[in-house]
Amino acid sequence: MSYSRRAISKIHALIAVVIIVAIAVPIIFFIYPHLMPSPTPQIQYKKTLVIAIPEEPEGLDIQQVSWANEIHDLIYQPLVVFDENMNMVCDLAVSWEVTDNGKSIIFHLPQDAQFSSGNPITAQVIKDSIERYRQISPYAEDFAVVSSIEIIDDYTVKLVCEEPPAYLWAVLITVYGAPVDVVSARSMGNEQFNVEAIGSGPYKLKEWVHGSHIVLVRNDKYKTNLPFVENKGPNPYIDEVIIRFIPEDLTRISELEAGNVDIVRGVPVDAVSRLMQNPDIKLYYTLQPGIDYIMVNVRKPPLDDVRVRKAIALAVDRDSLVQVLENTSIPWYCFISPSMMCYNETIEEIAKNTYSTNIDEAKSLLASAGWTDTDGDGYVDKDGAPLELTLLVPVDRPQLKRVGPLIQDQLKQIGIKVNVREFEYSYVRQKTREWDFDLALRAWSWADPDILIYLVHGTIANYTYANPTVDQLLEEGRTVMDPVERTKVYSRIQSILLEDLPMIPLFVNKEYTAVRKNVVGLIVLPPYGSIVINDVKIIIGES
Amino acid sequence: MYKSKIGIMDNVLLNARRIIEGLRMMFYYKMALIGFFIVCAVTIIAIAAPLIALRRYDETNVADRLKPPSSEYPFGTDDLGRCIFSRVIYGSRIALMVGLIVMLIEASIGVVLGLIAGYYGGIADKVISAITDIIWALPPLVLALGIVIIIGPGLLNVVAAIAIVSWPPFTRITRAKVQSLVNREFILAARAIGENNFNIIVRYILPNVLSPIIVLATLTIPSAILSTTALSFLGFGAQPPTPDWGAMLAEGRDKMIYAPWITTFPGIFIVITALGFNLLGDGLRDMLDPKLKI
Amino acid sequence: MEPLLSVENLRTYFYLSRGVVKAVDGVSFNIMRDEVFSLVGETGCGKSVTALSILRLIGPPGKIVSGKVMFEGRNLLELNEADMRKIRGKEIAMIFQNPMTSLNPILTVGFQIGEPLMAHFGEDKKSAISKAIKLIRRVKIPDPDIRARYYPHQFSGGMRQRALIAMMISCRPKLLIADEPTTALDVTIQAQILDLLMELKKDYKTSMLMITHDFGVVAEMSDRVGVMYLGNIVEMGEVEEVFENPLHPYTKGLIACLPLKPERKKKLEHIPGVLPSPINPPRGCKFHPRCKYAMDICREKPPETIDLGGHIVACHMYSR
Amino acid sequence: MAGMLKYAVKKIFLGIPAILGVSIILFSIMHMIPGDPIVLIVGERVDPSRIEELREAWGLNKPIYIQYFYWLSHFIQGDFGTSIIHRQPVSDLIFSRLPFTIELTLTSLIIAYIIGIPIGVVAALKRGSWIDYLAMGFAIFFYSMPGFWLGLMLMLLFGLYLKWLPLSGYSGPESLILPALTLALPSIAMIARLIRSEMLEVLTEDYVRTAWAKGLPSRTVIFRHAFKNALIPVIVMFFLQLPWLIGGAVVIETVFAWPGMGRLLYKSIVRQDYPVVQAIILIIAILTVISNILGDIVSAILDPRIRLEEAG
Amino acid sequence: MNPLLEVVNLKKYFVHSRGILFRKKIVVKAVDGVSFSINRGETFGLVGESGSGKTTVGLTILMLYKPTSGKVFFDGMDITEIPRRKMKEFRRRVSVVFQDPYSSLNPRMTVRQHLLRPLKIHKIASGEKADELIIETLRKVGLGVEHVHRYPHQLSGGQQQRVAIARAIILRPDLIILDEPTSSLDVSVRAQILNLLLDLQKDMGLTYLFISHDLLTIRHMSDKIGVMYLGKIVEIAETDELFKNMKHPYTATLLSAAPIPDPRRKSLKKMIIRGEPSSPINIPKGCRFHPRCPYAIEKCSRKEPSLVDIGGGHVVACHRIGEIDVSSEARAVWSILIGSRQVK
Repeated sequence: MSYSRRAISKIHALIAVVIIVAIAVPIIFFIYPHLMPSPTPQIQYKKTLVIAIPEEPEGLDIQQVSWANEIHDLIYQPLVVFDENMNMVCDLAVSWEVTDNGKSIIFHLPQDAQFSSGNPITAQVIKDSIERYRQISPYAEDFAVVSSIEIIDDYTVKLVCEEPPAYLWAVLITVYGAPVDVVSARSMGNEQFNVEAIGSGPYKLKEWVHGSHIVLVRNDKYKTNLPFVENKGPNPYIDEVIIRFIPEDLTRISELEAGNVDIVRGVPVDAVSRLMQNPDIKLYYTLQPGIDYIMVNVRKPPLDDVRVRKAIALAVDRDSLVQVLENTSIPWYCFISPSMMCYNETIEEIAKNTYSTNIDEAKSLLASAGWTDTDGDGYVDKDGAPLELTLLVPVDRPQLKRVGPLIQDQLKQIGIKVNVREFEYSYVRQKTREWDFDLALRAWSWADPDILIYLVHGTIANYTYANPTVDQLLEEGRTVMDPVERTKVYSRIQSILLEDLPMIPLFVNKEYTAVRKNVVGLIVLPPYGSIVINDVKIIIGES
Repeated sequence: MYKSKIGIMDNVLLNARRIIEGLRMMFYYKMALIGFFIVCAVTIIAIAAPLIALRRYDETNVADRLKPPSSEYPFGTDDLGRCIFSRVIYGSRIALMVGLIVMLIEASIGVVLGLIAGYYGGIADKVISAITDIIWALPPLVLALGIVIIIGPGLLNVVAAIAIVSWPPFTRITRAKVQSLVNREFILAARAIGENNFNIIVRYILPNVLSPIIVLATLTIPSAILSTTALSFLGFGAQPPTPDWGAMLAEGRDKMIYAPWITTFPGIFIVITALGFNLLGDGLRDMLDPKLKI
Repeated sequence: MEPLLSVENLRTYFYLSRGVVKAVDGVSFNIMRDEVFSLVGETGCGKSVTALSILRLIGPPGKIVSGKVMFEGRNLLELNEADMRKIRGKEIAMIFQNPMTSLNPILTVGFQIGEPLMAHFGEDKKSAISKAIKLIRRVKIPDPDIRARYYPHQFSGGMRQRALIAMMISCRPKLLIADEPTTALDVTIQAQILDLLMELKKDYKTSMLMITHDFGVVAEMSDRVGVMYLGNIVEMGEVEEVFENPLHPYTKGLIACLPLKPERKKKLEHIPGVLPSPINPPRGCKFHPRCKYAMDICREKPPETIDLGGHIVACHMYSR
Repeated sequence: MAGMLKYAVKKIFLGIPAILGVSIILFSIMHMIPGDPIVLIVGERVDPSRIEELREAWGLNKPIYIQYFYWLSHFIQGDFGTSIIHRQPVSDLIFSRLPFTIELTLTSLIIAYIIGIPIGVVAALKRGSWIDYLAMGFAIFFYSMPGFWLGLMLMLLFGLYLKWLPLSGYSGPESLILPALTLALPSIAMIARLIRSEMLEVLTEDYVRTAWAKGLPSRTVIFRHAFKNALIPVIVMFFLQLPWLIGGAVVIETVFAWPGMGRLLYKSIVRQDYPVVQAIILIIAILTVISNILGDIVSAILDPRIRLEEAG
Repeated sequence: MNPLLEVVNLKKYFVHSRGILFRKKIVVKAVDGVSFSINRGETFGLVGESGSGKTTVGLTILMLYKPTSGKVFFDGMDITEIPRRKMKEFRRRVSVVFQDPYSSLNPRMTVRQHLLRPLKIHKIASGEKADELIIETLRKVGLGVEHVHRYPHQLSGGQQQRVAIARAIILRPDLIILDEPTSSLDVSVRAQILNLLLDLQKDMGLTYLFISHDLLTIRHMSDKIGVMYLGKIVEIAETDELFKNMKHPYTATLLSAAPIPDPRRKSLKKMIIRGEPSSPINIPKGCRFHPRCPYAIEKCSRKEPSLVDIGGGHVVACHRIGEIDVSSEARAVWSILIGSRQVK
């Protein structure tokens, strides 16, 4: 306005100053300390190990959660574990033996073992711990085979089973089988114990900032019998372990690259090649103890026709899929991966020969099932209806989410129209459980082939596939203790499944752990990539 | 509609003059003009997408994956070897469709409720206002997420979910405007000549509340586009291989460092499109009702 | 005698997107000391814009294009903003039409009345408010001590107008511009306010510029009157003279069309036609399309102002 | 002030039906989501019979309305129930995150107001000038940007490349800057828009013209007479926005690994953790009622018209 | 002869809840017992200041507000309780013209649409016939075909008011309620509209209820005048009788206070009454006018006077009729006015 122009320009100046101050002051205020050679960095490197994981754990009580993660690995100590070559070795236990024709397992405990709370670990505790698991864990059935637990003496416990518990080992070597401080759990109550769980692992809970991080401190009462670690007691080099929950992949990796995090779990596919080139970073990987696969609704036409299923298996170009996954996976054709027990290389060879990509054969299989492209629209049809399938894709499984559209495009080449529908993984599983699907991308991670009983057993699994022979073999597999014989059983199952194709294997993922170079002595154990930090030291000053 | 013979030319001239006047106003408000041109450009791209695009938007080519921009692939390729340029071009259709459908649903729910609440007042007003307040108080993104989970994924469902949770501004604006109108003399006059409530709402009130609604509707389009982007980020966006910009941005974000072109181009298109509609909306508000509080 | 305020050939234009509105298009008049001068005219004739132009309160898109506003020997249009600010409220004060909206709703009435004192005499808040209380008493608002602490919405329309008057006379201005001071008020209140204004005028020896469309107000209040039509003064003179002996056809028409005939329900005289658009005013005399005496020259040439012994008229009928 | 208190209590009581409504609607919506939280959370190797056992153990096999009343009666007693996924008290999950959420929300709102208000005021005073265009254009630019993209770019720029600020998580006040800024930048446009239109309106008010005519300095006119009046609705808006932002920061919280409630709410919806979702939404609804009351009280304090209406 | 319109003890109270924090009910007694009647072909003037309730009377007669109590008889039927079907008939026969012509027209409708709506609603005409009727009506109010497709903002104030009048007469009503039809118009236009209204009344035999705050305009237009103060009528009389022989102090005040466009008025003393009208929320006890009345005695604050017929249909509500002579002063003003000079 004419009568106030000068005044307004003064106001402008004022307002401009306000804006500049509003932006600059916080920046200067907060940045200034960073510009100075500050002697107190926020995260201490020497004695504190920082691990970034994608999601916050549901809880800390291994007997209540449905997914175990790194934190449980550090808090709990299984009786026995697999070493790097998947041989069973002692962790908490001093030794073990199998008796009664394989129907009983006896564990010998060290005499001075304690939980981090100071409560002793005795045979009674082991028994109570397993009993508690059978009461409250979602996986209570894991110990169903155990008919009774006998306390032989204070430091000897015997698990008596109805039949040889071949698949029980798979539980015992994980943290799920680790003893929990039942005495404390009882006095705290289950809810509280889930927040402040006590185990006998190398670290114990100090603080849990919900949604942000968990701080673990060294458990001074820790002792182990692991043969492959040098340090059998508390690690004097790492006082604290901070486990941060960083859901966004890019953020997590950036934190590692920026040096704010020492170890990253759940390395996204896209970051692998980049991290390999980073001289400050080391990558470890373990092979997924399981496979990523397409689950097929074998009860729903036209997928009830095995020819259609085979055509799909033949049309999928696993090499392309893996290429798209930056070669962080291995193309896979059979149902048991190398990091699982009872893996049989021959079956994989046969499967690979049978189901290597072959578009022509796939098309002829479709044609023999009556599906041909009569109207020239690029899609095959039968009785005037095009072959149209819905593919459920889990959004929270990065590998599967990424290959979804590619599989869609590959199936298009043999004339199958695929509609991709993306859901959370748990929802995909629910849909498949309700038989409300055509094709679904799924995956599992479990080292024992007994997992198949939950996927293809006609009554237990409750999926669409049911084959009495397979059911019988699956039940037999549970009881065969001899590894060679057991492998034979599962090889037979695989052969049948390869014929019936209720699942179409796609690939096995390499599961990466990215670690900064100055973190030395880290051991990443198969099959689940659990981290052992007994010997870890973080050297600062080294580039 | 029957038009009086006398004065038809007059009428035509009159309307032509109004349109010219509108465009001239637009030139006067430079922001609106910029917005208008951007919106026109995006619309043209959307209509002519098959002519502009170089490939099918869902064509994968694993051999050519993650190629940086080149003459063959002007915007590069993504991790499945799809041409980002073609996807971005087709994406303009998705973006416009999302914006328009959300806007239409929101406007129809919001305006109807607003008209009822504002015109009838009393209990109808209280109930509608309470519902509006409640819905508006809840975090819209999270609510939309819940609805998407119920009705299942897919672009149309996403669109519906966004619309269902974000109509309250329409109701509020309409209601406030209607309330300022109901006791105006021309409404009284209409009642005095015997107009019924329906006709009063439709013929007398609605045309007069239109200008803030148009402004709000224009501003709704970019926010709808941005909301789908946010849902894509959370993993509930358009289903592949739909070339939705938000989904492209969300899926490519892990490669922002070493393959930035995957996200840059869809991102730029989102920003430009949203900016265009926002500028247009803001400009329209300046033209139609500078004191409008949206 | 030297006039207190002399407006010479003032032009204020509004630059709209549709075109230029020449709201004030060459207006000249004088206001003597202790005189009440009225500008009267219908909506859109530019009388308010003239008043606002004197105080330079025209915001964009309006602009004072040319002319002079001489006040005590100084041309207000050439003063810088700071000097102009010293004139506003202190030397020349202005009361606006709508008392309901002319007071800031979130400040107390006492404070607002005291504000000019703070701005012009550097008084502190306390003494300004205590003086404000006196002023409130002066404009005959009961309980001034309490009312000073009231907010505008607690006042009735008449009281607000009194408060505005108090505010505007607080610095004892030499000229008070009253822009339709009573239009928004009821008849009985209007009489009170006009009465108050006249009383204050006498007490403070203030000159007044009265802007109104109401011939009644003009007749009651003013010494001299100027009649405006579309940005021009068409007739100006002593009130009695203009009322008894209107010269310009427009003035004649306005006075004749008042419903004051002895016989009721008879047709009134009226000025035919409608006010032309201010963007495209008629060529020549702007009144000619509605004038029953229009001659050819009226269509061609704008009339000169003719001084007939203090009675000034702008009409070709009186040109020699 | 006693009156205010009385009013606040009354208003909260009046808010109860609305809050109940929200909770009932929400409870039904949550149960309309196809699927079963237990099936959703447990892994692959679980026996179907075990699912039934758990459902019964966790009280999920009862009719919805019984579940609802059970939940409600506990909620009223301050027991928010147990999270289905986390098997922990919901109150622990929420109240450990609430401070972070409020910190982030408040900071971003304050930043947005500090930057947005001057921009809006300048734009209004200089309406139609290049400053107006520039200021509003700048504000609208950020408003037009997908939030997570902006956040990731800020994070990469200031955290990874320049190393000026912490990338993510919470490690002291400086880690607040990036998420708060990401949340604030788009809001600036909203606030600038609002204050601009308020200023435009106030500047044309008669009392502003009166203030000019009094010969007050421009500073006084613009601040005391125009800006103060324009600010009232903007400040009231502040309180109305507060609850809205609390649950609305899911995306930003995810990007910056911020330990706020948005992320928890999101996860809980996706995984159908009814007790958590219910509790968070109810808290937001209660916060809404409270901030509405605060907004009313503040507007009464700022605006004598409302204040005196209530008193008289 | 039955009067065309008869209003009996009409009351209209508005109940508002005020306050954001503490809601309280406030009763505004806008019309508090008003009775009058209008004969066919006659103009009844209702005069009063703002807040006197005169507009509310008009809108309540139109049944745009539901009366709180009282009766309104139109052509013998009680319209406060007529069925919907009859209501439509009533709407056809009674129409209204408001004060502000711009706000009484829908900004988004053309002149033609404004005039077509009543024809459509009452199924009077459509198509070409309707257009003929529209043009004929427009001619009657002094507008031409060139205005048919204009929007209100493209018309001047006077033209807008002509459109409003055209809308009011297109159904050939019996009664038109004119609510300050000229007070927002400029002087030169006001005369045009008043002339038009007089012409139409003569041509179409219309009955007017003319509401205004301007005694001079209302005198010019009306046959009979009612003066309202705070929701009640204080005086009713034939126009000439009222102006010659006004009895109520308020009526006299109104005339005396009005600015008279004649410099000679300066010499006469004005009757300026103190104070401002009380609010219709808080109506004073006794005579509503007593706090401002220069003639008030103790009784006035106690007892509310009722309307008394002092002969010839002249009714006044004042305790001091006969004791005081308010009209001497008014007559002086009046003589100046009526002796209006001739314009040369």
